[in-house]
Amino acid sequence: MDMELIQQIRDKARNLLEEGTVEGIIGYERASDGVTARPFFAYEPPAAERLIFDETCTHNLVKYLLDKKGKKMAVVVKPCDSRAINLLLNEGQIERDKVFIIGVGCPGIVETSWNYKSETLQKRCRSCQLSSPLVYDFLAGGEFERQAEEETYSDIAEAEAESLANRREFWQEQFGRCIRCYACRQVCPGCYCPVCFAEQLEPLWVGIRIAPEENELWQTMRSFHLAGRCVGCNECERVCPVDIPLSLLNRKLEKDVKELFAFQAGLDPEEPPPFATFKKEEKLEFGE
Amino acid sequence: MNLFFSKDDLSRWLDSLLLERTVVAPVRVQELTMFQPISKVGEIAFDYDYTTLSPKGWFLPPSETLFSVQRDDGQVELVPTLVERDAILFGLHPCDARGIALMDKPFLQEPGDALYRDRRSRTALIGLACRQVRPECFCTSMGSAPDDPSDVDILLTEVEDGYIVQVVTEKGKALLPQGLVEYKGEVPTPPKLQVVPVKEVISTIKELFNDPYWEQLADRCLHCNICAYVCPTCYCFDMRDYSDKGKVERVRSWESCQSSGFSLTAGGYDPRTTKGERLRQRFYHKFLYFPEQFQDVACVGCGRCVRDCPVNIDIREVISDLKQLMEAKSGS
Amino acid sequence: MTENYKPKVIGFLCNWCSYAGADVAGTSRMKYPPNIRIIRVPCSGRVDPLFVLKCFQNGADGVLISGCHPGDCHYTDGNYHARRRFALLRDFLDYLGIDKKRLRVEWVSASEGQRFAEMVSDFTAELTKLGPRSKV
Amino acid sequence: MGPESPFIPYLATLKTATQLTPDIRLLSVELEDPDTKAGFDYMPGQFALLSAFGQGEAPFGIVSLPLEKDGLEFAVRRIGTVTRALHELEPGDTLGVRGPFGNYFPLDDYGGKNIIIIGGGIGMAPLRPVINRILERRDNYEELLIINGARTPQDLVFQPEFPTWIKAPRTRLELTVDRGDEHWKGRVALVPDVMKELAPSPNNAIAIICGPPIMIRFTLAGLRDLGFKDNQIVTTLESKMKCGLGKCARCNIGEKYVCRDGPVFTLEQISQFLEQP
Repeated sequence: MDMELIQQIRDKARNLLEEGTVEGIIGYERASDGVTARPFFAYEPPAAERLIFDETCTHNLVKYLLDKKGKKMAVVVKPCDSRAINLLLNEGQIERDKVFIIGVGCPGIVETSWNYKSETLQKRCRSCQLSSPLVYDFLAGGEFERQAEEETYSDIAEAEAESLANRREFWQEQFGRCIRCYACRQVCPGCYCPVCFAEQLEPLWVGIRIAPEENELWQTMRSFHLAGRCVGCNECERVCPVDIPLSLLNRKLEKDVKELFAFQAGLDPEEPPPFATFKKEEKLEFGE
Repeated sequence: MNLFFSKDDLSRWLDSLLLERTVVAPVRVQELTMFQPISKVGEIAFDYDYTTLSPKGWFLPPSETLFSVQRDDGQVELVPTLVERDAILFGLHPCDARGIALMDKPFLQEPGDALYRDRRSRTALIGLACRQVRPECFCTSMGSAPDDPSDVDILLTEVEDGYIVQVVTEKGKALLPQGLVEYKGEVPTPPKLQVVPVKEVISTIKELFNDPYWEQLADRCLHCNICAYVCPTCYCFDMRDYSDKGKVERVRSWESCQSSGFSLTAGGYDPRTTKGERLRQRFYHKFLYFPEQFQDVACVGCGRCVRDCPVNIDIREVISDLKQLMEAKSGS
Repeated sequence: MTENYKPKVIGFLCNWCSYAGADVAGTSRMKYPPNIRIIRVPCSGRVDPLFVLKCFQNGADGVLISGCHPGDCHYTDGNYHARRRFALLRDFLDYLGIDKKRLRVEWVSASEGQRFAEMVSDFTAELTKLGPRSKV
Repeated sequence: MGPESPFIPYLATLKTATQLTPDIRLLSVELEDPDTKAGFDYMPGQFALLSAFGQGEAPFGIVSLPLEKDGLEFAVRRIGTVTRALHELEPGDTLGVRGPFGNYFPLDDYGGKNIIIIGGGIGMAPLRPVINRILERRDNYEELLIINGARTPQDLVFQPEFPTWIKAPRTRLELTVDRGDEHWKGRVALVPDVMKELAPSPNNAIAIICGPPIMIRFTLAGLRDLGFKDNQIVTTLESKMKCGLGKCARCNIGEKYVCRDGPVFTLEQISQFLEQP
């Protein structure tokens, strides 16, 4: 626990609240297991003392801004989370002047679960190239030199190398376990449709039946809706109670979008995402 | 009077039961343990400490067809789903057995749910006492215990080279083979657990309905359905018809008070729109509405929601928060 | 392969070019297998990936999306968007175990009735070789 | 699940379907099984769950009176997937009925009182059997005032029965619309304002109201201003209902299950609800 970094966050949060610059701070506090962290909302200056930041602060807090539209809020943002800020700015979901971004030079987040903190960095952190958030109003802890390994998508390549039948069987088994708790959607900064296609009754795309076929339609379409929009925070995989390897879906699309359209989500709030634009001369795989 | 099964006796007995019954037991699935029908005794994870989902899914499956609609030459016939086979639910811990007993109250209350009732009567519950507990367990505060036999037909307790067999009901007795040797050894004392002050909260929670606590607590809630779906005593469901694949059937599926369409009426009116109201409904159903309707608390202290909530909304912490709020309110 | 297996094919044809092309094929008696059920859409850009997935979920063995040649789109860029969308979806479905050959994207203009008929015959033959989807 | 499962609907045939307003249809339904039909007894205010097989089920107030010759009647407003399917049914088609569920208007307790009935739009539906039961036993009750409002003149519900209501003894029917049209000669005003203008006296009176939440809120305020106490005001709550059996916990408002403890409540009861509907 880097107390110096934490103190910077607490001091900044307290005076933001004292000055009335923001109505609330969205940050992290120690969870009830005493080991990991959990999101925390501070509205009064004294509450700022509960704010912490360490290697268990895995949540992407940016999604909470969507619940506080119209209110000026401060939010603690890691480099990967800052891509979600750019995504929501690009898609007009948040206004830049309504958000005070407390950036954090992130040392990397470890694998956590309830009452458990491992020593190994999460997959997204091992290949994280960002030394500080892409956008911030205040940077706590300064930049963090990264010796990150290159993102080679080796696990995706491995999956692609499998036979069609093996891939089919693998995903049928994974989707078979889905209980449609929709935690992957509820945690995702890119998922904010007022009525999700999975809840539409007219037409009944998915419906309420929790069964392999409906689960497959749900998972396939959910990840495809994030193609070129997923910022790789990997919270969907973390929250899945039945351990479906959702990053194998998101990062497959992330890899293909990079290859086909040379685009990565959340790096630049002005650049239009892949499906919002096109290049006349690009060939892709359908000839002409 | 306690009987005794060696490990081999137990396997042979389960093998014999497998011949003409469906046996549902905890099975390792990647890093998880899930209750699933087994084909061989070897698949059972005898030493599991918890399952991600509770065994309620055997009696109230995530999705099931209540009846299908057959139309031949204009004449409509409703064909109900029937229970085909007897079953054994093996290896459930006492807290999960209590969860099923609590779920019996709404489903068997007149007019009872016939499908649920048939499954219940044709399934024998063989419990497995807990030898070790996890930090998030608090079953003793909820009227259960690591060795509580009250809601199973047979309770097994693992000892040195086998299992103590505690016969609880006639249904359990009828399943057992003859000539089981009596167990004279010493019954292991169950592990101690933390105490959660739920009794005081039940009587006072009514006053805190409009307390801002709920909106603050709900700030971090994602309103996913994990807590309701993993919970042994959450039984809310939704029903809709399906007419794809050439059949018309009425499907019943799990539903959770946290999902957006839970209390939304067709006309667009929804009595619960804010995050706080929705999250409050979860705790008030468990600690006020269910007790008022069925004189029991709808929580068994299994700790699943504590473990799987992505943002750590810890029901034990909520209970102690409510207690403090009441103490502050009444100035004591 | 069961002899009497006839692949079920769903074709999303853009109203301005491919649907007209199919019409030409029909009116000039060009033969092509009857397995295809044609759904007319204003533009290939109108086809939502959800439609494709729903087709496969409901038992289709193959899905065809046919629009105007890039540059000829009645709405100027509908097919450009469709091209990107289904280039990505095709690989993704393959990754999930639905053979990419089962999703076909073609550009057929209003006059290319012959080409439309040949394309549908070729697609149906390929799907027959691939066998029913659920068997995979 | 034997036939006695409460989740399996009784089969019924649609006998007639008359269009009451552009989006409301009066379905007259006959239970196929004679014994079930004979045994299906209900009171004004109770509801049933209608099944449009292939779409699903939804709760509707039973708007006919028991022992009426032409079976069960429901007024269905086309507003969702199930109601759309119910609107597409042809006479002779089969549908499902589950019920009767819920409590009912305690009309016997209102003997000798003035009754004020205020309905808005489809809210008029559950009030129709109350009116017709009062007219059936007209002498048991004092003055009957009916205020029936709707958005436009053709949205007024149960128009074919207005003449009988108007002609009934000591009965007064006041119609009002939010927006008139060229040949509407009646009132153009909101229901709460009409109620204030008519200012019915609260002594020895019971007010029964049903309609959209906004109309109820202002009408309640008006009634209270006139001196009506909360136990003199009765309404029927519309909430999300799925099973009708007190099991699926979808319809609970506070500790009350609308499908079993309601849907009919006095305002006094509702004000004691923990959660306001």
